[in-house]
Amino acid sequence: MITDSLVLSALLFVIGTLGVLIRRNAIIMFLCIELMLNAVNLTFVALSRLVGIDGQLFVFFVMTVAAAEAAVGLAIIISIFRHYETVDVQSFNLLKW
Amino acid sequence: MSALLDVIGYERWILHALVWLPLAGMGLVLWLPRERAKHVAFWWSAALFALSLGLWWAFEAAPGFQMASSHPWIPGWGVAYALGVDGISIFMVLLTTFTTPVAILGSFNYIEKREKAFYALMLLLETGVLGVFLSLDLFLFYVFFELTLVPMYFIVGVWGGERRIYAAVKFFLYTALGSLLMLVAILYLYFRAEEALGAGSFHYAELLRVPLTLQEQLWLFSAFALAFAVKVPVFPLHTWLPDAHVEAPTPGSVILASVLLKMGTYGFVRFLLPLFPAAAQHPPVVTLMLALGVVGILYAAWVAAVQPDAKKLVAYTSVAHMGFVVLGIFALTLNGLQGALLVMVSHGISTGALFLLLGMLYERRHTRLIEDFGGLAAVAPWLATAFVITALASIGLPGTSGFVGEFMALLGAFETHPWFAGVATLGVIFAAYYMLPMVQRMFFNRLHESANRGVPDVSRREIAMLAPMIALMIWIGVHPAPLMRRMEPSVESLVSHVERSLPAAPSAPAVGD
Amino acid sequence: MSFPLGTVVALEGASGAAEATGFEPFLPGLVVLLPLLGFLANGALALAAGRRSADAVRAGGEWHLPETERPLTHTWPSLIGPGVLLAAFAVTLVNFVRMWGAELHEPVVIPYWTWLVTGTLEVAVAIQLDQLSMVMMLVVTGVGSLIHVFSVGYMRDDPGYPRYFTYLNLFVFFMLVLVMGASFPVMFVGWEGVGLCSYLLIGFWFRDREKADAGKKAFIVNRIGDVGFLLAMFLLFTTFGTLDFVPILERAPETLVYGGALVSAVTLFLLLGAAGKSAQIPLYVWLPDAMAGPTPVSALIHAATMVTAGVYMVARSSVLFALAPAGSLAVAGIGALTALFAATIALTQYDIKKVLAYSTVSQLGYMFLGVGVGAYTAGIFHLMTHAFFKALLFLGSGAVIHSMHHALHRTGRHLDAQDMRNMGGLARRMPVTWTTMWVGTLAIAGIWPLAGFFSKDEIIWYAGAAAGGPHASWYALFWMIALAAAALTAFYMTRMMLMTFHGGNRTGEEEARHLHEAPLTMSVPLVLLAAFSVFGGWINVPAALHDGWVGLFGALPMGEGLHHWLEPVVAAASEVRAEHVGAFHETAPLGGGELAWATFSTLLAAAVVAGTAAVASRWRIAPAAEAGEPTGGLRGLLYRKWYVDELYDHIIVRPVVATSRFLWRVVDAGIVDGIVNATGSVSRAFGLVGSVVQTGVLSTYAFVLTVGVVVVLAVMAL
Amino acid sequence: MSDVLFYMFAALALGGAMGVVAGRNPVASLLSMVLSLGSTSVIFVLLEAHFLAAVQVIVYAGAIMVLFLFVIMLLNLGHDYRPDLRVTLWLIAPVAAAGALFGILSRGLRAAGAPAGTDSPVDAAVEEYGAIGAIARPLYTEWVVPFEITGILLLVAIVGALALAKKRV
Repeated sequence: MITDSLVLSALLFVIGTLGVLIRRNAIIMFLCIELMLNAVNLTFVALSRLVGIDGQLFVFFVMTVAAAEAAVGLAIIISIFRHYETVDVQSFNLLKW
Repeated sequence: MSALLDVIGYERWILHALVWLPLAGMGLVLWLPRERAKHVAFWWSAALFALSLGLWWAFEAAPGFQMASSHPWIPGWGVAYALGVDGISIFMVLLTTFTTPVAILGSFNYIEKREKAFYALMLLLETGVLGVFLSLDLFLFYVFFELTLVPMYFIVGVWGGERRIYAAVKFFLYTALGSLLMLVAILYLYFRAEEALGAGSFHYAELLRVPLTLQEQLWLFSAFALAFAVKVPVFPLHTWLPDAHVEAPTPGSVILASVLLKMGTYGFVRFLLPLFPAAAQHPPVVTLMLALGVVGILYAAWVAAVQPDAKKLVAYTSVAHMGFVVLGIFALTLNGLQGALLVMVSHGISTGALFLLLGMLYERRHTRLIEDFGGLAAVAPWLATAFVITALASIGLPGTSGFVGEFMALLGAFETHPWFAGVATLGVIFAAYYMLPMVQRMFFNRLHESANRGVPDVSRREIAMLAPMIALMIWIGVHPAPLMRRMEPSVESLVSHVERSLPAAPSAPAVGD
Repeated sequence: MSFPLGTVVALEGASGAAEATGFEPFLPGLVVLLPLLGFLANGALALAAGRRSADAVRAGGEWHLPETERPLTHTWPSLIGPGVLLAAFAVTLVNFVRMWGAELHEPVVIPYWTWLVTGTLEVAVAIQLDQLSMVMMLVVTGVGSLIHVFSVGYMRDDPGYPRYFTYLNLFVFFMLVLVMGASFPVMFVGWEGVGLCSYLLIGFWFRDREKADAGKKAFIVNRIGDVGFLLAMFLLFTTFGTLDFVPILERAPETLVYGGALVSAVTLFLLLGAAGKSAQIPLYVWLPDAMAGPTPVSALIHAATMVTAGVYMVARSSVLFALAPAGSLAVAGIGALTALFAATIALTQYDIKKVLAYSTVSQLGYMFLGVGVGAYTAGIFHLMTHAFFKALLFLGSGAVIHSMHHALHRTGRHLDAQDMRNMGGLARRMPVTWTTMWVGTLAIAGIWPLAGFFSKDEIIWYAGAAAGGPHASWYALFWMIALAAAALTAFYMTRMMLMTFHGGNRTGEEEARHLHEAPLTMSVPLVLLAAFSVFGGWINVPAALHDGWVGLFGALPMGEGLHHWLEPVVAAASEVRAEHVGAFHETAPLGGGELAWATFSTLLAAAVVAGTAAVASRWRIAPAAEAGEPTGGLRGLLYRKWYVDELYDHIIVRPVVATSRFLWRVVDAGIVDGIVNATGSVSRAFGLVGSVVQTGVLSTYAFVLTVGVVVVLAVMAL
Repeated sequence: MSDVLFYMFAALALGGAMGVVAGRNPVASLLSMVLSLGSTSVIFVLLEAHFLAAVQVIVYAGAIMVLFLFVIMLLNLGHDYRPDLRVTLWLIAPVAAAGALFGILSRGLRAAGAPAGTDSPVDAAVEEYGAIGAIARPLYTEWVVPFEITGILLLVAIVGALALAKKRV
């Protein structure tokens, strides 16, 4: 059960990474990142079965961080949208030398 | 005279005064309003020169360091603020204190913009250079060695000619890169000292006692040698010098030629020979250095002959002169070393004067190209006379300072390496080969350009600069004995130290075979 | 101050080892100091005059010497210049008389202050007085003063008058330092000093490009010779540990191996130095060009004094040359070869000064031949007599050129005042110059009673006599060459006289009226020199000839005078020679005694002179304008100086300049600087590679990040 | 019995995840994300982490996803949305990287896993303090400092979000 869920979380994590790499829409990329975070939570919970309660506790913190990050991330996306009129990641190439 | 000096306890504070007074001068110059800067700078450095003249009497001809003092600076690392002067460094100090006021006087109507900064940097440079020549602690030496880079970089970079940025950056990187290796070597020495002598120390005297195997010495020798070879400059590492000289303002060139180049050769004599005697006598090393010296003499002379730009020509002649110094040093004989020191002093004066003269010509015609001039002797006879005398001193005419140094260096080199000295003597011909055509194209021949017709002769200020230098050139040429007597004991102890520490290994030839 | 000003002022100096023999030098330092003071005084005047003429030039015009009242700067030098020389000559005479009285066996060395001092080397600024240096001092100051007096007239209306005397005095100072120096380095100071002064004086009219080039050429060629001198000094130092004459020449016989490699090397290097200074075969090219300088300069420097420095040096270190047969053979060989070679070139020259220049090179060849075969006194004797008649000839030609200038200047025609083809028929107009120059010509040709006969004949005789010793065949060859050159000398000198003074005048009717005799200041020295040329030879009539018709059956006063005088100086060398080579032979290679050959040579010379005179009168000589340069055949070759200058230009000058340009462009700017700049551009290139990854697109960054994570995990997992 | 449930919900979670990545428009992706979160919370329950399952549903699915939905609506990306997912050859590189990542992770995680059914220390704590007490007790004793810091973190996030998204005046 634990190993299966660990494999599941690895799969979810990989799908999340794939989403970030493939999609060009900022929101979707952001969603995929949330998915990756969720996968990590799954591993924490699964392993807390072995390690003890601390694992679950840590998920608690991860969630709060995810929430904070989502809030700020979306705020950034909004301010970028206001400037670029699009959320397509390709157009944010201000850093290009 | 020396009695008077003892009364005022001259020996105790002079070295500290020499190192820190220019810094105080810098503060004063920065503090005062703009138009007063140059006068203050000049009188301050001139006063310092007068003060340093006391060294001539206070220093008596004896081996070992005099007026030495050592105060702990960073006890944790064993770094001491140690100063001292001996036969080898005394004339470098006097040369520095003599050249700085002359260079400042030379820049009166040459430097128009940012005067305060310029004169402050010149005084900072003087502090750095004096620190290099006087410090007995390798850490302190390294600090001053690096310190001199900064003002020179700005002097060339800000007040220079068209390609000044390129020249300044090239100068800085070249020297800095070299000195980094030296830092590594100094640290290695420190830790070896810690191992061998218990307490790690940077002090020159202790480091002399550190036993090093030949292999170690070779590595350390090459690290130090690279740093100083760039500064000297020795043949393959010399290309920064012509650029730096061409782009530097006249006073910058004067200081660069007469003083900064000597830090390299001084480093060879002060650190390389005594600290790594076995490596310094290792036959491949000696042959390499002598070869580089001789190549430097002939190569630089040949390249100098075809330079269209007068300042570049004189820059290459400096490489040739320094070739003689390297030859003198690595002959490892008493005459050779004394010859090398004399060439350093006389080159400082004659090339410094040459750059001053070229600066005057630049001020008059705003060009450095030789063919723009012609027939100036008809219009500016006194300038022409001064130029010819300085040029003759530079190519080593007997009776001038140039000859005494070169003769002794060649003589010394001949004692141990006749073939190298033989080839180097050809350098004397090529000296005339590059100098006389320049003198002729600039001062003799027909006065064709109208611009040349209007060239004014030397002003009183310029005479005040040139007269002492020409007098020195002739005095050292005619009566070098007092200089040589003061140098001799230190050089004698250096040579015997190098020979004595020779392991009985058959590989190194007994000197003088 | 440790500078012992005291000793210099006292000028007495320690009188050295002279007490024993009673020779007590009289203010010897003054002889050297006087020209120096003259130099300083004239120098100040020259600087003042220079400043004034510079202001004139800067104002756009040209400063002309005012005809009426000459400025101070142009009157004082005529007093200081010659005055200083005459005073020096007087002091020298006093010393000479004192030395004549005393039986001086070793030189008197008077040190003034220590010049170079290290643990192993000690060189003092010291004067050495002995018979040899006394002879040279007499020649230098004597002939020098006459030439100074002549210059007053010759250079009168030259704007650079004070500057001229400054350089001339400086020259005499350095020449005296060379001659009176007590050690090789002090001699070297004089050696290069005279090189400097000849550079300044040849390029005196520096505004003219060729003249400045000639000066530069002289200095550089001299420097090539000086390298030889330096190397010889180094060798001597490493062997003897000192560079002073007295110790070296004393210890030479026992320390140096006879004919050994070391002594041969030293002598060959010294020969290279002497060849540079005395214009011998490889390094003679600068002397003909040195004629660009004012004529009195050519007389003083390039005839009487400087060029003889090489001979003096060989005579001074005669012991070394005696110990090195190879070295002496080389000296003799170079001398004989130069004598013949230069004589051939002189045959076809049209410029009067060029003829005399090549004649000087040839006569120097004789002196080298003399000292080469070991007859040092003969060499010095010829040096002395040559100084007299060659200075006379040069000053005579100066007088001719001077009056030609005046004439051409008056009518404004631009003709080469020195070209003999524009002269002719000057005998009537310049009788004094004409007679004195004939005396000089007969003397140099070697006609009996005159000085040239005695000195040149003695050298030829010793060359022949030496044919008996080792390298016999070589010396026999040199003997024949010397005889041939003597004949040629007689020919070209007579040709010169005839073209200049005899036949029809070719300058042009109008100018001819203005050709007149030189002023007194110029003709008096000529007469005096003529007198010396006549009686100069009698001070050293060879013993074998003394009671024959040559020596007027014993009437001539001082038989072998110079031999006895130079005896102590040459003693060491003759001992070595006697020990290793044996005495000179009695008969010449083809048999016959000294008297026979002496008679033959003077008759030969007389015949050639007479013959040329007869033949030359029928020559049709066209003025320079119409007559083109002789191009074809032997005449062309000789006129073009065997194309030696072009040869040197091609095999030395051009390659050196080409290599310099190559070294600069390719090696310095290309390779060395290239590497330095390359390090700069390499680091920029790495920067560029790095920047390719920064595409600015978010997903690329994410992708690189993922790849990074994968790699790290993989490495950790391994 | 719990294995079947586990596999069912695991499949659902994976389907949801794939839906997020392949979603034609943001809202579809969002909804499939919610699906995935829900099924994950069920798996939490299966792993005896009841409190977390609840928190997951409330905080994650409830709050954060709603926030996303709100932003999507705000930027009205919903309707005329051109799908930005184009299947090109360039996709191979990311897919390969993801595959490699999966390979490594699964290998590592599998090594860490242990056979199910062993009694874990979590159950003892739950008996003693109850599901919520088991988490609350360590939260307020050992981990109280991180707890406070996350509080501050949230505050900072709020201020940041406000500052960034505020319309420039």
